[in-house]
Amino acid sequence: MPATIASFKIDFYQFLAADGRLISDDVPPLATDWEELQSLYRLMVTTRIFDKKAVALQRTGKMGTYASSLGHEAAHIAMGSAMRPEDCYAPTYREHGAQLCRGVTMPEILRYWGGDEHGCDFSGPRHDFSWCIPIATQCLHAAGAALAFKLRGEQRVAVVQVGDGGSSKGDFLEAINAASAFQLPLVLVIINNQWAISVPRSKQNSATTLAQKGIAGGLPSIQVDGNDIIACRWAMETAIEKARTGGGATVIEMLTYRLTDHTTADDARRYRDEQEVKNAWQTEPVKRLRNYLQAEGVWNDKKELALLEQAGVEVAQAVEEYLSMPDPDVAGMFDYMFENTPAELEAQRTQALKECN
Amino acid sequence: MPATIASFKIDFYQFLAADGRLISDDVPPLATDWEELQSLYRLMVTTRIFDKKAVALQRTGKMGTYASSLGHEAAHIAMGSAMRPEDCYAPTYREHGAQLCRGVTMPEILRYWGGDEHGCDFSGPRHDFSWCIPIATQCLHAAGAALAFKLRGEQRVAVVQVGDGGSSKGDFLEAINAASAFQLPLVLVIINNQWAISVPRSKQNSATTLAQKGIAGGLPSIQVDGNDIIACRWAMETAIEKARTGGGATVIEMLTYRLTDHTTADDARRYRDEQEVKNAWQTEPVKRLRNYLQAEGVWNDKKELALLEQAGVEVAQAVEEYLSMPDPDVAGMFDYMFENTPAELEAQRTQALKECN
Amino acid sequence: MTSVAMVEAVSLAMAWEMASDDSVVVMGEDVGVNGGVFRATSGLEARFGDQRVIDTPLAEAMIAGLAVGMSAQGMKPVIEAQFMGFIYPMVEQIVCHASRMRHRTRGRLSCPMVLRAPFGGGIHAPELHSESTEAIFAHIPGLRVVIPSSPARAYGLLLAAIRDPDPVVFLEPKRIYRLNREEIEDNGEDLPLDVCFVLRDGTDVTLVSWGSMIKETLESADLLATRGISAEVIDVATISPLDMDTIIESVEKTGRCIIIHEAARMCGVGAEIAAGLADSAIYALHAPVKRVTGYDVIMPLQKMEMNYIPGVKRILTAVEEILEVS
Amino acid sequence: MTSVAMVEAVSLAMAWEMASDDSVVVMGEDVGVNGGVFRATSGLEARFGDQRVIDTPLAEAMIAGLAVGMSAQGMKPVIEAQFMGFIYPMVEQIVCHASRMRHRTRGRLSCPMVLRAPFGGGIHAPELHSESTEAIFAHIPGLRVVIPSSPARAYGLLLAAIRDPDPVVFLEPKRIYRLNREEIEDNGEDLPLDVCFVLRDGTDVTLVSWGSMIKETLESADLLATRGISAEVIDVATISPLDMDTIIESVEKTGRCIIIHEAARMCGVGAEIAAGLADSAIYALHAPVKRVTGYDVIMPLQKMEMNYIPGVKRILTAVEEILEVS
Ligand SMILES: Cc1ncc(C[n+]2csc(CCOP(=O)(O)OP(=O)(O)O)c2C)c(N)n1
Ligand SMILES: Cc1ncc(C[n+]2csc(CCOP(=O)(O)OP(=O)(O)O)c2C)c(N)n1
Ligand SMILES: [Mg+2]
Ligand SMILES: [Mg+2]
Repeated sequence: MPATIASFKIDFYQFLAADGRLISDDVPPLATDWEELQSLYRLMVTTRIFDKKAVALQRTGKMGTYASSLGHEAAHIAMGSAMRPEDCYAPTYREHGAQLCRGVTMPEILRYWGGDEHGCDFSGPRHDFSWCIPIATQCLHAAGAALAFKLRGEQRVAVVQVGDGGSSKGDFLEAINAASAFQLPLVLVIINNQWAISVPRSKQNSATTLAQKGIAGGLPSIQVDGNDIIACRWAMETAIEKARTGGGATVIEMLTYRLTDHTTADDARRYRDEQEVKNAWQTEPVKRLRNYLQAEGVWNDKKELALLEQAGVEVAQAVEEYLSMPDPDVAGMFDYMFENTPAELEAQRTQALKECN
Repeated sequence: MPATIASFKIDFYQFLAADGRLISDDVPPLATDWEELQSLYRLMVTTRIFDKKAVALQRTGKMGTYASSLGHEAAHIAMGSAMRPEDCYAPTYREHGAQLCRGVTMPEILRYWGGDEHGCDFSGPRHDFSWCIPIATQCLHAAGAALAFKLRGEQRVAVVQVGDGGSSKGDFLEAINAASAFQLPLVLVIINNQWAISVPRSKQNSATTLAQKGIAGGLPSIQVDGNDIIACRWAMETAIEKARTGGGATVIEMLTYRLTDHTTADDARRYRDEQEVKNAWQTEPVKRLRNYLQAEGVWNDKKELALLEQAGVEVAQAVEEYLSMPDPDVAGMFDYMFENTPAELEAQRTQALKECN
Repeated sequence: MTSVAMVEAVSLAMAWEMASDDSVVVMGEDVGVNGGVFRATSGLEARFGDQRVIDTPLAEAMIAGLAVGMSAQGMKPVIEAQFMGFIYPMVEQIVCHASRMRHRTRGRLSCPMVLRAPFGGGIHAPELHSESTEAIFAHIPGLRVVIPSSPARAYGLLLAAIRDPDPVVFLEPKRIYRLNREEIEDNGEDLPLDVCFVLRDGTDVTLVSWGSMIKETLESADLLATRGISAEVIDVATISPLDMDTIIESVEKTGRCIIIHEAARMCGVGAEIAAGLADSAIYALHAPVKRVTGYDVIMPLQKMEMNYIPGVKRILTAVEEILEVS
Repeated sequence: MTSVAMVEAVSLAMAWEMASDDSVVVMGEDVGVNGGVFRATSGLEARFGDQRVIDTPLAEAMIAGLAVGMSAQGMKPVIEAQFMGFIYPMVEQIVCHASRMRHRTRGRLSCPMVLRAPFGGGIHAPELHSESTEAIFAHIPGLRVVIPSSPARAYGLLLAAIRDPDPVVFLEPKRIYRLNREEIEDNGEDLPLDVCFVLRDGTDVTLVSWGSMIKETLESADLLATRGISAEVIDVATISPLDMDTIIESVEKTGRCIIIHEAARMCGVGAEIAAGLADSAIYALHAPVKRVTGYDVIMPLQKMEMNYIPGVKRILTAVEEILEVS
């Protein structure tokens, strides 16, 4: 007769149904904070317009490979908007909306993906990490930031996300373990958009949820509807507050869907069903929030038109600014390698300036 | 109102109390299989005698650094004895008892730890992995072996263990994930002996159990008293049978205690309390089984004396054989690098034979 | 004869060997239905099924560790790192196990596996998608490191790599994946894993290179020819073991050598070649051995990458320099 | 002045810098109460507490990743890989992040961290406890690689490494951790991170080495002196950036050079030095540049390791060879 010595569960949180109606009356205050919700909606729409333009820039040869955030707006905006400036964010390559919330500018984002490191020297919080390309490695940077905050006694929180694919990589699991070992002020978000390039969620593992990976470290772990901004934001706020007040880390799995190709270098038709994508459009986050706000009388077509126009102008200006930015110069290859450039590298720099002119 | 979408629990299994009495009547058949239990007891005692001798050989300069298995006999013998020869075992550096069960000989073990790779060319199943030094990496080898068995349709199982320390490393967690993704015929054992050199279990993370790491992959995961050979063996048999018949992988945490230094290069008095060690001797596995067998009238002092003598002779002969083994030769540095030695390496070999004579 | 680009030659080699050896399996991220992000495994899943062409979870250490385990148990996994920039989580398994399994067990177990990775710059990819760190693997005893520079060599060398009883790191210069097509016979014939290819005979200077830089090296040789300078061009191809004999023989003839590679210079493979000459061809050398390489900096993002990758101009400057001084 | 062994000098340097800079923390497996498996962090936890000297879970990638995160946020972590053989899980974080944080962010963030690891053979340790793979890190742009060979140099170089605003890989040759004691002044004075040390002046041949091999190199120089051969001995110490100028200057004087290191030869750091000479000192060289190194094999277990590590005999043979031919 065994003794049960530990039990766990994964709860799923959703407030807004796919059609934009509230599922029950038991909702967080945000559900009726119309100012805040409108502001989040504006960010989501602006992000989507920016995203579309970025893809177009790539298609017309004006930018490099770009990972669209289409469909992830609720998750990303919830993350970006729930943090304080002094908190620390470790993004990957897709969370443009979250970065816009943080104060990174559109031209900076375009500049980076246009192939110029200067985009990383951004106006978002100067301590935020920049885009992380090697999957899941950012989880440990966030954990390290959280450990630094804890050791210094600062009331700051680190936030990081990883994809469904990335959740398979050891780094993510080591970050969970570190959070558990050091009781870190950290929020680990799994953005489960069902695909890791061509590999479906089901191939990452056969577990019911990805959230349950947090149980490995004994961390509170939940799943939320990642297309429901109210659920995402509520989960983020709760976890961040908990982390800030010494309660340790939380794992949040946000269920969403990648509505387009993995990046502009990908062609998703090769490996996934058009019907699946069509179905996913039925539950996407932007329309859902709009439906809710319109049903509540808070939003209307006029506001929508104004927003689209305003965002359009903003994006257009950003593109213009981006396109008029100077190209990086050869010296930049050398000048940021070390604070004190070694003599041999200095010599290579001189040679390069000669060779590359 | 959240919906609970997944629940998990960790059960703890123990049949033999520390004093050697059965905790309840609900026991597996092994609990009354006197032949088998005596055979396991003999293996445990022999392992302990061998182990003591190995430490002595190191202390007298006749062998290199050696990791004692003192206190782990139930866990190790349960693992080693539950497998079939055609199964595949991936040991680390401490499971001498398990390897003896598998047919690796004492002189081979001594030869390896004496600093001669020839010890790895052992008589245990020729497909078994040899000692693995980089912590947790062996977990993926076992997973790979299990995947090979599955792809070839063979009814074979891979067994691997990791320590409480090693369970923090990404490889272990990736092995759990791989087992989950590929439904592997694999048994992952965590031998939690409370210490990773000087680092106590509590510093690895703050979770209640290490077994719950298996939940990350949705694997059935249990904890057993690792000093109770009946519980360990039952858990191993059940998991191996399940794996063999297509049921996938299991995680088993065996709770035991490292009764001596980490290795002969370590001095545990520097970092842990003598009292803790003393207490641990109260629950150690060999005496526990002996008490049980004696209480049941199956074992007695005469048998014990005979066993001690027989094991002593066996170990003494093994030591003699080990000490008379030829030293490795210089050519061996080169001859096992590639099946087809490249010309340049052949040249280095020639040079070395000249230089090292 | 079929006319193929290098990336297709890579697929053909895998397909051939999978058809003739049941123990060969292809594993990696997106290698299945998607056929790999560069299409290098295109069609393999359709032909051999998802038990032979396996999409793995996203975890490179896991992929490498599984391959070590599988190869030690009699299979021949051909694993892919999607880009060389993501090969680093594999390093522990490759360095601590794949390269030493045979040695450790005195031949009882071995790891006949291939680790393929597209590498190098020039395709306008994001960060960490363009590096060349072959030197890391070349320094590890027990590994073979192979880099093809044409469709035919990719085909023959990859076949040899899969057949080789020891682990091979097979690096594919993605800048020339589709650069030009070559007629090859898809007949399963492999190439040796320990000899350089002399691509062009010459008498005045030896140009040693490999991978994508063979393109600029051959172009340089053409331009030098128009100036009456006869350059011998060697494609190292098998970085490790390194066939120094062929290089030394050439330098004994020409008396001059330029080594060209895309990787950073410091402790790059070019250093090994120059060191080999400093040891074994010192009296034949009429001029300094120059290396034309990437700078010792982080591979820059796309706007700057072609300033990092050595071009024909840099090669010619180096040749002029050593012709002048001597 | 205190008389210390190298491993004690390492502790002293850490203690000094921890006392003068609050942002310095020491992290690793067993670095706390146990003081490290070699006692290199002995006493630090007692003095600075467990918030400054942190025993981590057993996960090297985690340790490196935490250090990247912490250092980017203003701390100065000094992390330990317990043995260099266990450094490989750190490679991804070091190569993909630590070395490039400054470059990537155009100086907005940086990683002033130190990665310490005991390395090399000769202490009868188990498998993977005795390797020397400094070349891997030397090849990575953006890293400094430092290897001390005496207590005083360990003290001064480690202080400099911790103070340096960029990541430093600091490798400690454990064979000489306690070889001999040296009087040092524990005054916080650091040494430059970019110059070689000329340990002995000579005119006939330049012996270049670093780390534990300095021992055999100096012994060889002594023996050569008894035969009337004057050897200059250079301790490279700062492997990257490499101070070729000092080496070239020496070789311009002696005309002959032998490079001695414990690591495997193929693509070892010795190759870079020989290549530098083949480029910049070719006309000064009267003889081939020889490398006396570990063989290109897996570092053998203890019974064979002293046959792998180059000894005085191999060094002398090489010197004789190049004195004869020239
Ligand atoms: C370590 C590493 N391996 C492989 C890649 C190549 N790669 C880029 S994105 C990606 C899929 C990521 O999927 P997921 O984690 O689900 O995130 P998503 O792209 O869906 O947001 C892969 C394999 C990488 N960037 N880093
Ligand atoms: C990757 C790696 N890191 C560090 C070490 C050094 N080391 C050897 S044993 C050990 C502790 C292991 O503890 P645990 O996993 O609990 O196993 P135990 O020794 O207690 O059986 C350490 C840190 C190693 N062998 N491999
Ligand atoms: Mg995804
Ligand atoms: Mg332990």
